[in-house]
Amino acid sequence: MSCNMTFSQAVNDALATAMQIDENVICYGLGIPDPKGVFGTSLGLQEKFGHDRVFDMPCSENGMTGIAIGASLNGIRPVMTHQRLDFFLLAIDQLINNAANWKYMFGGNSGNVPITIRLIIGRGWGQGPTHSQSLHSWFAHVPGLKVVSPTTARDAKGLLLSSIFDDDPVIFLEHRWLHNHTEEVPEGDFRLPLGKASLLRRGNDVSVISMSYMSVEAIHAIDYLQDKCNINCDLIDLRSINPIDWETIFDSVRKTGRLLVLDTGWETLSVAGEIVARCAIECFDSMKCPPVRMALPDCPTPTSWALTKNYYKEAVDIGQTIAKMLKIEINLEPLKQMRGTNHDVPGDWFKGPF
Amino acid sequence: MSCNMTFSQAVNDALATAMQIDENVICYGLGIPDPKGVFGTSLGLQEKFGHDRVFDMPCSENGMTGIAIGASLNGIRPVMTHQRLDFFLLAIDQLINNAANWKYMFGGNSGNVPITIRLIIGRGWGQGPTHSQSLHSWFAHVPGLKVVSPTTARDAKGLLLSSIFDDDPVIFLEHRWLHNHTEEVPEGDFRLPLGKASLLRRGNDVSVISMSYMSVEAIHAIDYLQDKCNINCDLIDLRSINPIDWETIFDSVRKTGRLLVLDTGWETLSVAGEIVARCAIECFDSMKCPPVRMALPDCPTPTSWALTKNYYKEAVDIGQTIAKMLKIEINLEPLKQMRGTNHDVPGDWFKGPF
Amino acid sequence: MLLIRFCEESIAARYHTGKKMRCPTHLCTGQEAVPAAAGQALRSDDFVVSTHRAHGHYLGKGGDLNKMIAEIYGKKSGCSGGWGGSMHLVDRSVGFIGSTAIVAGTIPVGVGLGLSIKLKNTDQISCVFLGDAATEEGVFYESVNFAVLKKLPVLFICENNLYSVYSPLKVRQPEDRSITSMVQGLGCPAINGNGNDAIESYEKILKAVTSIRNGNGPVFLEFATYRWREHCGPDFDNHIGYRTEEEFEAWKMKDPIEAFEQKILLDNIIDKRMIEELKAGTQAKIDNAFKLADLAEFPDFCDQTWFSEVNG
Amino acid sequence: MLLIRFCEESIAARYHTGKKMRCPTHLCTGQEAVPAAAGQALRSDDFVVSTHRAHGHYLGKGGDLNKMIAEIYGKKSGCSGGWGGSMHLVDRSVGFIGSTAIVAGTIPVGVGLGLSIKLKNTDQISCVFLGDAATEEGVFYESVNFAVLKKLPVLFICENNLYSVYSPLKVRQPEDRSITSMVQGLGCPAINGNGNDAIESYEKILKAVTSIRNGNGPVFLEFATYRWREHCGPDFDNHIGYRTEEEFEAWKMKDPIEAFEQKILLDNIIDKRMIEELKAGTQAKIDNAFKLADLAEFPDFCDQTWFSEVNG
Ligand SMILES: Cc1ncc(C[n+]2csc(CCOP(=O)(O)OP(=O)(O)O)c2C)c(N)n1
Ligand SMILES: Cc1ncc(C[n+]2csc(CCOP(=O)(O)OP(=O)(O)O)c2C)c(N)n1
Ligand SMILES: [Mg+2]
Ligand SMILES: [Mg+2]
Repeated sequence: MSCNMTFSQAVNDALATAMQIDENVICYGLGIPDPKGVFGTSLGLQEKFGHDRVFDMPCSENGMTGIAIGASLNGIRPVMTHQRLDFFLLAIDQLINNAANWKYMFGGNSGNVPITIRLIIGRGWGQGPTHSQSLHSWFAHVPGLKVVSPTTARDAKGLLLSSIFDDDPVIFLEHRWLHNHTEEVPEGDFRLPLGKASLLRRGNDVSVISMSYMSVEAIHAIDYLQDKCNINCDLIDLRSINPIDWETIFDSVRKTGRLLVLDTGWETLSVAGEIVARCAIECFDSMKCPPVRMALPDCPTPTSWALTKNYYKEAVDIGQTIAKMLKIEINLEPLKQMRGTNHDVPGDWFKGPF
Repeated sequence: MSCNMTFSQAVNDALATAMQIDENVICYGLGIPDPKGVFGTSLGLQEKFGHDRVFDMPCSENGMTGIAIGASLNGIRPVMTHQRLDFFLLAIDQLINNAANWKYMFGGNSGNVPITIRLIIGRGWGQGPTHSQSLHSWFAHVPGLKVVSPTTARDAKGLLLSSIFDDDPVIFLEHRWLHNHTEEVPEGDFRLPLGKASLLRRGNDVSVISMSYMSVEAIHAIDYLQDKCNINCDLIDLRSINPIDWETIFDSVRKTGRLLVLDTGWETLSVAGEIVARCAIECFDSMKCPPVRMALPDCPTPTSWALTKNYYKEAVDIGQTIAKMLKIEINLEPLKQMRGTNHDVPGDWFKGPF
Repeated sequence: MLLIRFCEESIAARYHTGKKMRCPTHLCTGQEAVPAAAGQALRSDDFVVSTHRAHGHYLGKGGDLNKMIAEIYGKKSGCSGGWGGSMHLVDRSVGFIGSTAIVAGTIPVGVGLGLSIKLKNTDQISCVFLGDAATEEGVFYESVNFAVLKKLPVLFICENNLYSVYSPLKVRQPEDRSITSMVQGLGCPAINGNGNDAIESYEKILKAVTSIRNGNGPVFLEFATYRWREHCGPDFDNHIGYRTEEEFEAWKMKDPIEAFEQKILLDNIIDKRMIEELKAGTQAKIDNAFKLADLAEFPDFCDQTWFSEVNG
Repeated sequence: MLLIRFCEESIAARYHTGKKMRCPTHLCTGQEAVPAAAGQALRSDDFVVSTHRAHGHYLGKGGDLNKMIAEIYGKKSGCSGGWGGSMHLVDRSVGFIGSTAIVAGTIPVGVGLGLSIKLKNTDQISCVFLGDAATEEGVFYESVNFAVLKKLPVLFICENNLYSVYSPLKVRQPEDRSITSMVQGLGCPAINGNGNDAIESYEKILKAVTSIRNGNGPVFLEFATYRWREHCGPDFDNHIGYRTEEEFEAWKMKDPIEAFEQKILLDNIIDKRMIEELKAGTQAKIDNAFKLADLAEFPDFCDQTWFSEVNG
């Protein structure tokens, strides 16, 4: 059985399913039980599972992260949610010094820390410098953390359930522009394995490795190139940013010899860079042209509608880059036209201001 | 005029010089005025410059970072010190959300944040998981921060003075194992430009890019290879991790065609990876063999003497890697013997426990 | 107060039309008394830092109206050149050092400004605006501790509007513990007051300012008040269920502006006609600010002098 | 107490010889009363978390002596398999959930354990040990707020030994504000006591434990005490100048063990011979632990099952 639902409904469904299956799953965060329910993702949970298991919290991100860690050491599986990743920067101490290190620093003798931390990455409508930081590369640098980043509704549900029941701390990233993505999602306890990428498109010309919302832009570009120019690309959606599914990536790069990596974060020290580096090391002999990465310029997110225009990359930029890698000329005007004038919203459903 | 001094004396000298030159320079941190003076680096400062400008602080890393930011907005140049980088993880909120973003988020209209944050990276004598984390790659990922990492006493002085008088927030990293490194250091207001690497050894066979304490291990390896096997390497000591002196690196790689990068941090998403990635992109046609990086395994630092043995990389490992890149056999036994049995101290001067 | 109220209401009226204010915007309608009073009690060279809900604090301190509206429009002529938006306001010419969007983020910054004042030995003071939820962040506690420890010239003004977004106080703080008494426990003199009474607010702030300027160290003021519109955005949101219509109506009855108007009319400080003129003049200034903002140029991402200085 | 004292002193005596304890080690000599009393007042299934100075808390709670010494030696048989060292102790079989090296780092962890107890509806309690400096961290404040808000079964025990490394209280906290009164301001019942008096400590802890177990929410206890040896390492350090010899001597006069010994001798609970036997027996156990640790195998970096699970 499956059901058509949005990404946020899928998250909601995963949370409800997890709480149903296991009474040790609890769910908290600023605004979790409020009428908006964190973009709909937590609606109805408190009514269903009670105030003990679903609750709001004080504005104390670091303390509440340590509290999740402590609870998890006694068998609870806390799911903590932050409306923006940026707010979670207050909790890096507990995340790194405790959660990431815990299993190792006691030689495995003090239990696991099965916490899941949902972080929403903002974009558009002037989110600006402190409501849109995409720091997945930080989290993926730290041993002991898993980092999950679904693109589709189905993946959101399957990966969130696996994250909750995984015994390591998991950072679960939701891009705000994906919340309205709609798809058939299996009902019930549907899980997808962590650490596996998904091949969204298949082709021999270029390996496009992507993540999160950038995979949506990539699909537009790749489908256009296939339809109009008979250019065929592999599109690998990472889904898991730590661990990364290296074999899938290497296989593709060895096949195409051309690597393009898309990232939702800043360029320098990006996950895209890590992928370029490992491919340069592992697939040295297969590379037909210099690898390319497309990420954000190394500069904080500006707020003005006019300033974000040149900050983010779109399908047409991806198309252009692929054309350049293949040393061919392509008319990308129609692809450019596909997007309306407001580059700072993903579609009409997104109305700001938050 | 110059004077023979240790790395920590050079830091102390830079602090005293800066405070002498500019009365807006202040200096604080846990233990700054105590009898040990943060490994000697702050000894005598409070006596010389008074309690208003040199002071201890509460155990409140995040608050005290925000306080530095605020003071700097009114023309003060705070130098804040942490005995371990790990303790500064409590202050990531103020560092990222405020210090790094400040200049940009007000469009340049709310002043600069000329703060300098000295972070000491621990190693050896069982420092373990939370007293040895080397997160320079995190800091270098974030636009708006400069990241400086000297290897020699002379560089420590010249770069610290430039950091203090730089108008951006600077993360100044001191590796604990360098504090006793001795060298001729110029007296007075001696500054070195930020953002410039230094070429420590010259050669055409391999480009070795290194940083901080790893440059010391690299020197041992490279000198040995030169003396015994006539293998000649460029050794580029980064000194600045953000910005990175790309031209110096690219020139070397274009010359040698072989890239080896050494890093004091974890491998995945390391600065070494970033250098491999950019070189793969920019020097694609010059590369004669797959680039190589040597960093820490992706796993928290263990404590036991026996466990750190295989965790850190030494000169002999570097020698081995270079030999492999050149596809030659080298007897490295003498290089291995150079180090005593205690791999967990840099020399007899380091007595632990901290 | 009038300027703040009319400005917020003009933003609300225009926010949906044309969709030109494309940034998260937190209005302070209903909370005008404290920002206005603080602006009066502080000197122009005193420092102020503020939060996501900063329009009132900015205007109260004398911040440039045209530059604020232009900033919300994302224009080059905005006080932050379009980089910041509604949540990142600055006007250093009147001591408004900055407002930011991370809860409690500017609290230590304000204390640091206080430290700089002490180091430079001037008689300025640094004023930190914060909401009730900001007192839950550890950095608030650390900042107060340091201000008390060093007797810094810092005035903390907490506008307690009962909510953090849609979350009432009782899910965040123990019900039988007031913020004021908690701060007293930290060793900081703390007083509370009616934040909808402009005169009371002014007097309490002035007294605190005087004490701080005399070198007696930090003071914390907690003012009870209420935000009329939704947490973020231009609309009303009583219907969504996190607060009751009755609560809202009761607070609306305590409109700080109407109360003040009645009072000064009664005291014959002003007459009806003067008030009407004042209102019309204020609204005209605001309308003009919107017109200017609308006409102004957008900034260009590529012409920033600082870009690529770092990570170059 | 004896076990703790002898153990610390044995570490101190052996630390330099052979250099086999290669990790930062924070001894609690002089501070034995509170850890011992807490261990007695708590049940074995109650949880404890602790700090960098954890030997006493671990042994007091009944943690395995042999495994602790082996851990300090970095051996495979150590309680953390050699991964943690002196600062990372664990013995879940007696409820000792973990000690870590970041100041205040385990405070929220202890509160989270309290939350889990409430969720699981058992009558355990969670005890958090902390130093005076830990109360300066924002996370302490956040943790206490939440414990009070949710009335969690958490006992905070603060051992105030006047110093953070070499920094006296007065450079970190306002002089006229006690930690106890500050915590009372946060809404948490708080009491202080003489941390060198084992019986008083025991009685106060027991009373708090009973109240918490009865569902009355968290309690905070502050005990005045003093560390004899250097902050980190085996030596004495009065000569370096951060504290006076007189202060040290005055506290040494208040030796908790000697006081307790006098008391129970006076009360005829025990006689001199029994004490001598007890001492000899305790020392023998400790000596044996060192012998075992010395003989034990080192762990091997490559045979860890979890390695390369993540970042694989
Ligand atoms: C660290 C952090 N956590 C959460 C948020 C989301 N957030 C924005 S405003 C706000 C409410 C703050 O409430 P309060 O301090 O009382 O100010 P008010 O909005 O009532 O004026 C929250 C939680 C944030 N911006 N920063
Ligand atoms: C966040 C953090 N800051 C600083 C340190 C360095 N440090 C280790 S122990 C210590 C002193 C702590 O003092 P207190 O809490 O009073 O405990 P005591 O050592 O007196 O038992 C400090 C500052 C640390 N480990 N963690
Ligand atoms: Mg509020
Ligand atoms: Mg202490």
